[in-house]
Amino acid sequence: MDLTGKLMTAKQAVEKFVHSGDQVSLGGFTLSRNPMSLVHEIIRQGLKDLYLVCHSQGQAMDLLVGAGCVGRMEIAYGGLGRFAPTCVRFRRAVQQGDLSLEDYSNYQMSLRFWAGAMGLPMIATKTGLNTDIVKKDGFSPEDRGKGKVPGLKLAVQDNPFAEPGDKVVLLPALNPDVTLLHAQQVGTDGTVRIKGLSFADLEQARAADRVIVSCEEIVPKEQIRQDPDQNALPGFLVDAVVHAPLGAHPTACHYFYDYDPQHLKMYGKVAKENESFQAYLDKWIYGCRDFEEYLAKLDPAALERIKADPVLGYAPGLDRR
Amino acid sequence: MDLTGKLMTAKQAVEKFVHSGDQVSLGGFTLSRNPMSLVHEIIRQGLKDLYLVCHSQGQAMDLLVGAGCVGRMEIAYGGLGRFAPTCVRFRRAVQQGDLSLEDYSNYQMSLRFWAGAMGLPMIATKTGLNTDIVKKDGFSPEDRGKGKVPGLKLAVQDNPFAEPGDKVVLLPALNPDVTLLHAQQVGTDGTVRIKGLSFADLEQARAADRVIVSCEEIVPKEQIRQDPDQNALPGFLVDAVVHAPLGAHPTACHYFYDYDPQHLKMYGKVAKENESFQAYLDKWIYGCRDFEEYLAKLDPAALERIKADPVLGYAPGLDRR
Amino acid sequence: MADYTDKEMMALCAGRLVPNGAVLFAGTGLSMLAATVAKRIHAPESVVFFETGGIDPALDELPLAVADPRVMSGSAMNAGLIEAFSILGHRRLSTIAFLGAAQIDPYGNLNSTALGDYRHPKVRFPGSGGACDAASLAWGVIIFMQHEKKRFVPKVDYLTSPGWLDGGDSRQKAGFKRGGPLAVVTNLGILKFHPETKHMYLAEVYPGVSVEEVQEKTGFELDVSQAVETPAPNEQELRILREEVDPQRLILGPAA
Amino acid sequence: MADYTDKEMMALCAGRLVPNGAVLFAGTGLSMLAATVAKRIHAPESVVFFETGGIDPALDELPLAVADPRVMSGSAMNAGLIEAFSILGHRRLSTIAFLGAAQIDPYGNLNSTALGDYRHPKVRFPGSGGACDAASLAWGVIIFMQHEKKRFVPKVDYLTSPGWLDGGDSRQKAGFKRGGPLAVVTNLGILKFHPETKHMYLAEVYPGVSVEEVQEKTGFELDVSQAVETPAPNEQELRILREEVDPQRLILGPAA
Repeated sequence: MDLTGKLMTAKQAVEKFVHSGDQVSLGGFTLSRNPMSLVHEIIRQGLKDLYLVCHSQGQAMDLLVGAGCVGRMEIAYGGLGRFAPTCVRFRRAVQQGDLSLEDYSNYQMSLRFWAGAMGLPMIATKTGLNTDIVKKDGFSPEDRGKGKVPGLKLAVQDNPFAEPGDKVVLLPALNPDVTLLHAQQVGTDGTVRIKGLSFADLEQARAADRVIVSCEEIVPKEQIRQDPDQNALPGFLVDAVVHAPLGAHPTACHYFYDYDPQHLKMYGKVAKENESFQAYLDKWIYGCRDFEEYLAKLDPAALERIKADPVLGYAPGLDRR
Repeated sequence: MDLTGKLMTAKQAVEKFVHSGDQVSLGGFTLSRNPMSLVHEIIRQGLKDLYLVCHSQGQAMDLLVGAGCVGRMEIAYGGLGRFAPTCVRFRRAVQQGDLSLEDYSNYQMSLRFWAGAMGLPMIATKTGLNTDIVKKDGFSPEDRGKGKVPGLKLAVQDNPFAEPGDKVVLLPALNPDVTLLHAQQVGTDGTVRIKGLSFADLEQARAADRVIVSCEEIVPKEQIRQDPDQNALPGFLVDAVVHAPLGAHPTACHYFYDYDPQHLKMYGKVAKENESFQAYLDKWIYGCRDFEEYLAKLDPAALERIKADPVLGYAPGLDRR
Repeated sequence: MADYTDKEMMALCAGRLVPNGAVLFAGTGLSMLAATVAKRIHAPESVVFFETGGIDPALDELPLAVADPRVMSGSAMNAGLIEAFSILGHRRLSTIAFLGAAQIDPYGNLNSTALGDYRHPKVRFPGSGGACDAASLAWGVIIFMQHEKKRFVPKVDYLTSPGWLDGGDSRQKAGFKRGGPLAVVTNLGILKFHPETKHMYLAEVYPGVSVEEVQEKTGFELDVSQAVETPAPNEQELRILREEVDPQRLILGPAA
Repeated sequence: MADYTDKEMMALCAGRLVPNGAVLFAGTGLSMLAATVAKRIHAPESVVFFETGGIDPALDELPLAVADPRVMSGSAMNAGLIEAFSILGHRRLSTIAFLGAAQIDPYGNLNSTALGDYRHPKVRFPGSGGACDAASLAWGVIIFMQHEKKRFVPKVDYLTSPGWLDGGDSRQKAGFKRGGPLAVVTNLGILKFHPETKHMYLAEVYPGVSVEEVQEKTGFELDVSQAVETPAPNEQELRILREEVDPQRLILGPAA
């Protein structure tokens, strides 16, 4: 197995594997390993009505929402740590009623991706009993059971293995149309390696019909197979590989670069108003032919500052105030 | 956190954490990483009525059964690859009615351990629908719901998220009293590292009330934390650590040694008859104060032959006929 | 005696509540400070882990989010959400979670999802994240709140994270095996829950704060009869918090 | 023309059934030979994985069990059972599993658990292992059998692994989304299943074997009207099998 037919540009990968209306899952978590080069491309291609399924998502989700690509979303958390306790464009879209939204918890979303990855029809947990997450639907009754919208948000029933009255929450499995990941390395055989925390990336990838992986480095098959214990996904689960150095910027990529505090702060500010947010999109996304052009517009000194220490994996002493 | 109070001999670990009647889960798979030093000790201490919960178990399980330590068992597979398509003492015990036995599949057992590890009350799958695994109980109705015996082997119900009549199999979670593992390395902070396949060891450990880990090497905390991506369990999930080089013999321990074909073949032969099996126990277990004495009785040349190649992880060219 | 800020006091008070050897489910912000300061002062054997999968990291620098690469360095294990949540609810571990929220009710139920009608919210917050899970599955929960009447409400607009639900044994009856909020640490004092009724009461007020002020800023009736004064932070606590835990004041913010 | 053994013929026949690019769930024994020989002859892009978690290993030497360290070397990924089973049932993958059994019925249902009464068995076998799972979840199944009347029975003593169940659309009605046995490779020939009824029929007989012998060694009525003769192994197939795949004859056993 090799990368023939799989190695492509972000433009090609998005054209081929992401369509308006798709149910899309994004790898990474808040400010780490967001698949930014792929998300820029989705925005540039003007895809609409995406149905995002997220656990805790940050920058990539907020940009997609802000750019008007998202029509529906299931989510546990939309924030960016200290840089945005609630994602700015996400909050605005929800408050304005621009999004059809349904809440789950992080564990629930992780279990749903896991169940989808395992081919399980559903999964039972005790988390969330008696909360409004269990009691309140976000999607309208008319949308239930249509397309990928589950017929029921969830169901509460008795646990047949315990004393009567012992309640459990049954959650529907998730099988997104496409999952977008950013990884540190992909081998020439398509094998994916993720360094540091893998979040729920592997479940999201194994649950999806199609998988696009952007990566910092493409390394020889022999190298990536020298230590198979460290690998995350085999090549036969990957449809497209995009070589995208710095492809998670301004979010972090462990052992490669830290998050970019200046850019995230600037984004947090401009995202607050429609005009300045539009100007951000114009300059950094619509005004770029590809992600390389975006990177070229960044301050090289800022990129130098976020370079990861090879032992620690982040940029120690980085000014993050 | 350090190993104070946790580092002990196999004798101490078994005395402290394994009791007659306990529900016990064994790490490893058929002929790899069986926790043999711990199992020898259980046999030496004469524990009885153990309730084994296994996916595919081989040598460790067969010895425990043969030595009369096991009263009840849930299992998916009892074999040793080419060395014993069906484990010899296991087959004999089942045919003689010496064991209370219930069958599941490997996936079902893995899911049950996983559910126990996650604190889930049960788990739903489609595997096994309409088979005798689903239709036939092994345990007697009087034992149902007593101690750790599940009130139901499993339950079949409709999937509430699909069209009516779409059946799923609900399986009860497993939470053994104690899980015994053999790992390659444990750090001085208790962190466990497993090399090669981890089988279902991590689920079995996270599902258990108590965990004993024997290991080839104890390495400094600084060393094992240099690459946390490779670690399998944090120290706070481990109750006892036993330093046991060659502790999986005659099964394999990836990167340390291969399985011992001569010993396994010899075992397969002597296990066939009660007298010769008793002589095996007398010589190799009861006649040894500890696992070191067992190892000292082995042919040093045989141990040399099974030494693993540092790159391949096994002994290439080993005569395995 | 040194002056100190509300945030410093809250971090230290929450830290004091951490028993040595606890397994701490930490978020960002104050909870990170509380966990780190406790570990450096009186609970060196306690272990911090993150819902993202970072288990017991070195934390040489403060993470600004639970996915910060600083939670992946020098850790016992780098895993993922699935493994982290298996630790959170593990029967053998006394896991303690730190949570914050936009609203809290008298039984410690929390809202971090939305104000107003859920489907047409006046204000949207980030959502549960792992908060609902921690409140459901952890052995105990310590809550941080700004003490304001609009936040301490008789009924939360959206129940994101289960506390003692309707009080009494309602949490157990709902199907939870353990857990429930242990204390609420605010900028005015510390609130706990009545052992039987599970209704919130005032356990401690900070130096210079009156019980009247606390009641006034609480949107429901509080039993204040058992309130004692919290000891002020000592020099060692403040030094460690300011010099070792958050020297850049990333979370502490402006000094006193 | 070279002589060859039953085992050689079976390994090669099963190997011929493997399409290039297939994702193969292999066990030990013959299935390992079939997968490896197929990969080396006509299906170089096919990938072998093991229920133990070894995904696409180098297989420089033949493993003697699915947990053999030889399935952990040079692999794309070393995982565990959970990950392996997620691949087995993956909707986007055409996974093909090789299974053996002690008994088979006319619809390809398999018994690898016990003969006689389940709770008081006359003979106990190893049990399902991952066989029931492969038969439930894989895209297709190829079965190896010794062709004996006691093994080809109208009804298995214990249904370990689901084939076409009661035939017709009963497998689908039971709740399985896909899968079912594709072929049975024996020491006498190859059996397949009728597209509608799902009843087993004789598709091929090996050179020198009569259809009468096959029927005689089958414990139920077989449609033999479509049986053709299987081409004998060619020199290349035999050379690769003997010299590259199993030079120690660990699985092949004594030569012809």
